Amino acid sequence: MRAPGRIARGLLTDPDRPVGFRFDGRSMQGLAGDTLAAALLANGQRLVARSFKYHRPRGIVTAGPEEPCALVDVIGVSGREPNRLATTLLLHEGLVAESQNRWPSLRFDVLAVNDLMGRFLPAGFYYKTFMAPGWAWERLYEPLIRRAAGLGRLEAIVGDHAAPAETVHDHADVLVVGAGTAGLAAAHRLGTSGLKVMLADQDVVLGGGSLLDARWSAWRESLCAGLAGLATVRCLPRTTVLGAYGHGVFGALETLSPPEAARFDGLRERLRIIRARRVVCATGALERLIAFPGNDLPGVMLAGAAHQYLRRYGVAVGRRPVFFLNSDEAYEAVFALSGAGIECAVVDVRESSLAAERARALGVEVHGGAVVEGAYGRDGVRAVRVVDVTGRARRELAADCLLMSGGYSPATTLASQLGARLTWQEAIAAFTADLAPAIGQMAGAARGVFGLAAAARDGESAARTLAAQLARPVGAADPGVDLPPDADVTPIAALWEVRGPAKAFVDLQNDVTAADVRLSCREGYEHVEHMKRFTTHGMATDQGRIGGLVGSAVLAQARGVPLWQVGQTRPRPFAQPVPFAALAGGEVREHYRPKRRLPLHDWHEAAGATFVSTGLWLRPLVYSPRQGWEAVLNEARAVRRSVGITDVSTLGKIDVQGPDAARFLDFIYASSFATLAVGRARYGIMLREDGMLLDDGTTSRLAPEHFLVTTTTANATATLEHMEFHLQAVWPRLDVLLTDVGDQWAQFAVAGPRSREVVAAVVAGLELSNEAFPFMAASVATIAGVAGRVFRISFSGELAYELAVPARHALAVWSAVLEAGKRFGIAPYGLDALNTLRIEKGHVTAAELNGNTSADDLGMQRMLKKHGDFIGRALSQRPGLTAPERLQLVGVRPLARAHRLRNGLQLVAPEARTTSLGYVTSSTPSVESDGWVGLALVAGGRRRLGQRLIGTSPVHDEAIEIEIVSPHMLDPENLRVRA
Amino acid sequence: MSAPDSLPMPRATPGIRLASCAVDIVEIAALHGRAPELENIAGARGLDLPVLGRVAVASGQLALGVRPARWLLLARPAHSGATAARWQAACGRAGAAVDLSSGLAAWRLAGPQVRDALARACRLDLDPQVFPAGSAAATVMAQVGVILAVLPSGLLLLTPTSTARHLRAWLASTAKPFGLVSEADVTVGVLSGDRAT
Amino acid sequence: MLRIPCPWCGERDETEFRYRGDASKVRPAADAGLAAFTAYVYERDNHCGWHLEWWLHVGGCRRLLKVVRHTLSHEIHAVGGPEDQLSPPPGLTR
Amino acid sequence: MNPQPKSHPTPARARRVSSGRYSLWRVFLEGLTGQRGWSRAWAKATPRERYRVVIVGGGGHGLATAFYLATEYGISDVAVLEQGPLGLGNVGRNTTIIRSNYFHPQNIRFYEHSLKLWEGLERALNFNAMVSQRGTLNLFHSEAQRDLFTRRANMMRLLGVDAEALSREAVKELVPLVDLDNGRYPVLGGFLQRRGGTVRHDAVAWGYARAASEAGVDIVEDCEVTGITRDGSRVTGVETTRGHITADTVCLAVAGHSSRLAAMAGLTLPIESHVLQAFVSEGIKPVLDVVLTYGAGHFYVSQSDKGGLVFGGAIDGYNSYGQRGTLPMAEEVAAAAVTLLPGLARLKVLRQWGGVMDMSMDGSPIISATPLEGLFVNGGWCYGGFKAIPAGGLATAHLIARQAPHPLAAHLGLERFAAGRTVDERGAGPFPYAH
Ligand SMILES: Cc1cc2nc3c(=O)[nH]c(=O)nc-3n(C[C@H](O)[C@H](O)[C@H](O)COP(=O)(O)OP(=O)(O)OC[C@H]3O[C@@H](n4cnc5c(N)ncnc54)[C@H](O)[C@@H]3O)c2cc1C
Ligand SMILES: NC(=O)c1ccc[n+]([C@@H]2O[C@H](COP(=O)([O-])OP(=O)(O)OC[C@H]3O[C@@H](n4cnc5c(N)ncnc54)[C@H](O)[C@@H]3O)[C@@H](O)[C@H]2O)c1
Ligand SMILES: Cc1cc2nc3c(=O)[nH]c(=O)nc-3n(C[C@H](O)[C@H](O)[C@H](O)COP(=O)(O)O)c2cc1C
Ligand SMILES: [Zn+2]
Repeated sequence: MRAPGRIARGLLTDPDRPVGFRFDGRSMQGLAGDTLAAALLANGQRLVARSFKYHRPRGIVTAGPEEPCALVDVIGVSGREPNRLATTLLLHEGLVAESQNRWPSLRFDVLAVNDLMGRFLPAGFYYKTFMAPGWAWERLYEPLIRRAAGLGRLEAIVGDHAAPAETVHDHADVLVVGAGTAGLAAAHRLGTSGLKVMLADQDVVLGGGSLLDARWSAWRESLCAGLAGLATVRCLPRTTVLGAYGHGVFGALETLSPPEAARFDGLRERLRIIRARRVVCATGALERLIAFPGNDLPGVMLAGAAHQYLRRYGVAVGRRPVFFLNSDEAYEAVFALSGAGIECAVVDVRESSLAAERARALGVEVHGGAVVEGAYGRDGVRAVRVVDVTGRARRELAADCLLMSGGYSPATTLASQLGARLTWQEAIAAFTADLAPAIGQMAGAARGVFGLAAAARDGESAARTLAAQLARPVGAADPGVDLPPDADVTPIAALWEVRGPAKAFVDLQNDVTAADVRLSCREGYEHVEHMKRFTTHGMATDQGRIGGLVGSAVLAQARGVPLWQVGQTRPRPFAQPVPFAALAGGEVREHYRPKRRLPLHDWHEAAGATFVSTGLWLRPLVYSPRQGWEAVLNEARAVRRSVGITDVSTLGKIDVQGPDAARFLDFIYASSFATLAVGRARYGIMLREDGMLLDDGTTSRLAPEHFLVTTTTANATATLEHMEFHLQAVWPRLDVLLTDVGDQWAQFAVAGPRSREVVAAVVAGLELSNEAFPFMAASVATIAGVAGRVFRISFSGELAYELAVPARHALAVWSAVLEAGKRFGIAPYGLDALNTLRIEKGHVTAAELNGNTSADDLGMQRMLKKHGDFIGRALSQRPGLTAPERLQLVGVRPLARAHRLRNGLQLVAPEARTTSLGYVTSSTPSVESDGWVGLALVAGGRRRLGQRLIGTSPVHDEAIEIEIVSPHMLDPENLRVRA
Repeated sequence: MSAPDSLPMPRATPGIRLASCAVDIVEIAALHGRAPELENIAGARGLDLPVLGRVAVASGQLALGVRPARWLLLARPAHSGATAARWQAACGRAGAAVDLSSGLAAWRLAGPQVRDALARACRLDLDPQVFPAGSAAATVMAQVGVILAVLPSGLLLLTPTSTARHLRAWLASTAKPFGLVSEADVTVGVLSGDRAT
Repeated sequence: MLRIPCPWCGERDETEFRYRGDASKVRPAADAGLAAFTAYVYERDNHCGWHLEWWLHVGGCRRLLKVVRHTLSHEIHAVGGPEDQLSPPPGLTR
Repeated sequence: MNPQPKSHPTPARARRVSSGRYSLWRVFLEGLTGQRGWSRAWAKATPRERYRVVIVGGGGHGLATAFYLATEYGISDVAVLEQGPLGLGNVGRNTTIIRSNYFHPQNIRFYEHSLKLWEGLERALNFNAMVSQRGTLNLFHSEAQRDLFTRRANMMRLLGVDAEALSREAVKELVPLVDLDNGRYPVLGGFLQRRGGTVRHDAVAWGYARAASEAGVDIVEDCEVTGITRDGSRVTGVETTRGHITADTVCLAVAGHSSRLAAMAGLTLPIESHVLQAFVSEGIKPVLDVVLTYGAGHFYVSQSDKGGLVFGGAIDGYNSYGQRGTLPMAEEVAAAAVTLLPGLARLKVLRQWGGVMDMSMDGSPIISATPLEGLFVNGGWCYGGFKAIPAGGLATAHLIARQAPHPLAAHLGLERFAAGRTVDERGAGPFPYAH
């Protein structure tokens, strides 16, 4: 069964492959190769949408990505996808599409009353009303507005939707955007020169405007074949260049063809990031609408679109079209349609033209010197009223569609993003752009060179210019097919608007009328960017592609200035709306950030650890399925009572070598390292230049000119970069080599009163007695047969050692330690227990090193060297950083043992409960005593030891009494670590 | 009318073969102005240190230059730390040798579609014209640092061990359409400059 | 997106680098006094125009680069090492 | 030869015209009479030779300052000089979030005052800027983050500001689109400030401009300040593209351009200009009822009344005066979006742009006198100055009128940097690119 609108064989459609689909519940049939729009038109479905604001009936206006009206929801396995363009949506078997923004149905839409109320809803009316009563905006008006706004509905079936897309990185000498005759010729010529060329076109086939002209088939085929034979040229149909990002970088969206999508696991599109030395913008020109009353009726469409439907899909958009136009170029559609046996009438604002003569010769009725005053009909064009430009002679023409063309605007958005200035060209009534030579060339219609042959020649010449710039001789190869000559043309007569009493739209999607533009001007929103924002003109998904300049023209007229002075609004990426998924690429969900795994990750996992993400790392939090503090306290208790082992491989580790290593560390650290003996470790603090603490950690001297710095896990990257920066920028003369050895070394803390015995059992050749290997000793040693390092340092407050071995031996060594510790009941402990232990001991970590604490705040003022320069020295001495009322580190305990502490508790005085005196930074149930202990930063905290404050967490409805204590809550004399 | 379509076509045979290489890796770095000394030292041991951006293979060892005055040396695994210790001794006061055998994972990627697959993460131009055999570079893939080198037998990839599993999983998912298979260890081949079959 | 020509690695995407701010700032001598350090740490010319700045090539050679870049057009005029004396194109100091 | 397009022309008849009161009734009447009765929202003034106060910058803060000077402090001999058309700077390109959830108590008080002024804005201005208190929800993904937010929320509550802790389940209920276990950093919960929300950005500029104009302020567009004239350490006026203007007081409120203007007066500020990008999606029916921020990456999002999702991420991270977007940022933000809200995967992003912001060295704003007599600075707004427009304008007006800081903005003086009393919300240090 042939669809009524299908009158010929289309270039892209296959008459032997019918495709069934549904629109608004109605089953229809199209052909393989059809877009949804083509199939709908073939089936005589003209009404396809309701407009945004007035809910007016709308049809299909264009045949490409510039479509403002024919947006549909597509319902598929992955949910409901809104705002798909019927004009680019390829038909496939079983496609289900629904019209948008109407209720209960497309034909009977209740909100169409908005149209009747239109006079009360001009641009920006909402700024002037809905102000009273005060509560009503959020509760009444806004919800109503929000529900009315938006076009499609997004309903996702999560999971399927998150199928990752992919990003591909490309490199080329020249990117040619647009594969019309200009782009094809340019790409071919550049390709013959051996330059690496990418040719991208948003269309499913290459050819651009030449596809519409049968005379050009031979040339096109020859060029495409030529391109295919050039190894250095890549042709990317279905690829829209989304934006130009400077430095030769372009983003492009490639939609995969169905077979390729199948090969790529259902991947729908890929983002291409293209780096090119030069660009050729051969993006063609866009046909413009004309603002006249009723220019939004279904059946009113661009003339070029009708031409495309006929040629590409064999579909006649109507049987009695009236053309309304102002240029010879637009007659191409007239010739095509009448050539297909369709009876056409033309209304041309120009008195006469070469094209009109040619049309008349073909028997087309041409009304010269006339305009369309209005299009009429319910839900579709039935008739158009034509008036003589003098305004005298009026007549009505029967029509089932009105094909308008207000001229062509070169597609300059990429050029604008590349910094091109727009110049007004009276001859074509449009702006053109020029690229700086170092960036590339405009070519063809994009440069205002209309006509296929002229564009092809222009593309060639652009290619020659670029090849010369890039020092490549162009090849002589010729397609071997002559360029069909362009017809002579009569210039365009600018025509933007035909004024009348009814609504004439400049933005069909956002329902902006010419009257809205004038109102905007009257209210002072007369700069084109103000007008855009006030009326929302050009802010819809089509970004005003076909009506943008018309809005500017109406504004210019209202302001009484020439159009070039008004200009256009600024175009931005993206050239076509691009799905989140495509922009996101593959680095989503589990790949959103890399996971850093410990060398013993699998062991921890097998041991039942609950993992926690800290930064990029996955760390064992506790060796039990996470619930409650009991397991944590057991782990911590083992350390306090006997011995435990924990994986601290996440610490940053930086190898520092060279004759100036000690001097360098003395600059970097506020603490002194030059005096550190070989075989010893020292705890040090590092400041930022503004005097605040940056990081802390232990540094060991392994040899006179060899140090090993450890940093906190959180600051590992930042600290390395801080050191690299200062070494290279500030003290480049220091002869120091920094190497990141963070991943090289696995490091385990073996802690607890029995740790010496355990470590002794696995370490060979190292005497561990207090005398031989005292607190803060460091040495190389053989650990379980592996060359490693032993440090006697303690974060837990207990006698403890840290064993470092190359990560590939981590398991062997860890197992050996466990084995050796078996008789003491050694158990691994996780991050929670580690925290418990260090809080009790009063050791600080990221919660206290929060970027706003000074050495003085944390009671470390004595660690600042008295002599010599170091980063932060000068500014750390400012009174602001040492003022006694600053927040200082203290310990806190609830008075009632049964009360728990909570990080983020605010501390207030009982008599002034709204003034914060500080807050709890870290807290834990204690192993040593019952009840909780915590660390806090408290205003003038050191003077408050013994004071009682209220710890309050209003968000949890909690308030408890606490006591301020010294942060050194465990073994303040440090006897245990020195045991 | 059909467009010349040069997109990579996944094939039935795997486009990518990934093998890990068990190697010792040592980074040697020269102190100020002493790179020539290191070059001499290495030369004496049969290894011509390559210029920046290149890789050199000799006598079962491999040297990569991706940082000025620094080289990554790859060798057959020895007793823990022994390779590094040897180089440490050799460097003397001209520079430092740091063991990174456990810090970097080494893989060899081979197969007809390696470059296409890597173009999904790698921002460098891996076109053989631009990145020919013998090239080496440090860059970032899937947010992870990598060092790439073009060997006769394929592409050598070094990456920090803590994120190696992540990168591997990422590669596996991104390269799936091309077909990714794991191969047995190819250490020897890599170090001797074998051609992949 | 910036493409920064690293003298060691060649042209690379900005994502491989870590920005480290104004490179025209020179750390004062240790005894230069509070005012000098305050100016060093807090005051910035913040040119709209050619800007001398630091970039650390963390994703490549890990070298610190000095770059002359235009903060409006993003054009990169020169790239060098820390010791290089780089200046904006002649006649265009701002 | 082609005449080169130039910017906004000066209208011939630039005189003050009252746009009259806006109301539902008036909209109705105008509907009946073809919308003919509307006139300019604000008068397009031609600059006079002298003013008591010249405010440089016709963005949110400049216009609000002028409005409050005229209405609260009785000084209407004021001109706002804007280089182009007003309101196209950051006030016209931001993601419109208002909230008062800050760490520092002084900041909480300041932004809370702003929030209170927003709540009464349409009445104060007789202009509906669509202040929408739909709530701002900050998600957290780690215990450390939860602790920070707890501390912040508690501080807010102490100061009488609303804040609530939400469980995972409550988060899901409020925002069904959220994937709590998103594969990498599961959502552990959220903190909600119900009184936070959004405001229609352009309307803020227009509303203040109209009300200030109504109150006697001259709003001068297409008037770029090119120099600041001084007599010794006293500021005497400004050079502009429309001539010299004498003034007793000059106040800079030029956001991203603070350093350039300060340099004209010979001052160097603790500010760098950085670009923050924003994005908007195609319009769809409501799917998101709060302002949502991801805590494990740079992404935040709300849905505009028009139906588009408005979202953004972190600053580019290098000095920039180019209001453009970049591809890596688009990738990064979209990756976070798809990770947190996988249901957005098939939604399409429409447009991408950037705004130039004056990132201060501690990430907090500057409302301050300067070493030059008669010169004041309102700036350093970083990426959060939209929400501060009412309070910032009021505090700046106070500073100008009373020659003393407004009590709520006393902590925002320039002297804090040298003194080491910075107000660093994130603890990122004196690195504007890290705030
Ligand atoms: C993408 C983005 C998202 C943001 N999101 C938020 C958010 O969600 N919430 C929030 O609170 N804040 C946000 N901000 C920050 C906020 O927009 C700004 O902090 C705030 O708008 C700055 O104040 P302003 O409105 O006065 O600035 P602007 O509107 O930029 O005003 C400054 C004016 O000064 C003019 N000017 C400059 N130089 C001269 C001169 N020489 N002569 C005359 N005039 C001059 C400019 O043209 C401009 O109009 C965001 C910013 C951006 C860019
Ligand atoms: N729009 C019209 O109908 C119109 C008007 C006047 C002149 N012309 C024509 O001008 C043409 C001259 O040839 P031409 O090569 O300069 O233009 P063209 O219109 O033939 O080709 C431009 C091509 O660029 C593609 N394109 C545009 N933006 C793109 C983007 N961002 N990413 C990827 N592809 C993009 C289009 O799909 C199109 O194929 C002739 O076809 C002539 O008839 C056409
Ligand atoms: C809150 C908000 C919502 C926006 N919504 C839209 C929109 O729906 N459609 C659109 O085209 N642009 C929208 N924009 C972007 C503007 O068109 C414009 O890009 C932005 O204000 C910056 O101006 P510029 O691109 O002209 O420099 C929006 C901007 C903001 C701040
Ligand atoms: Zn580099």
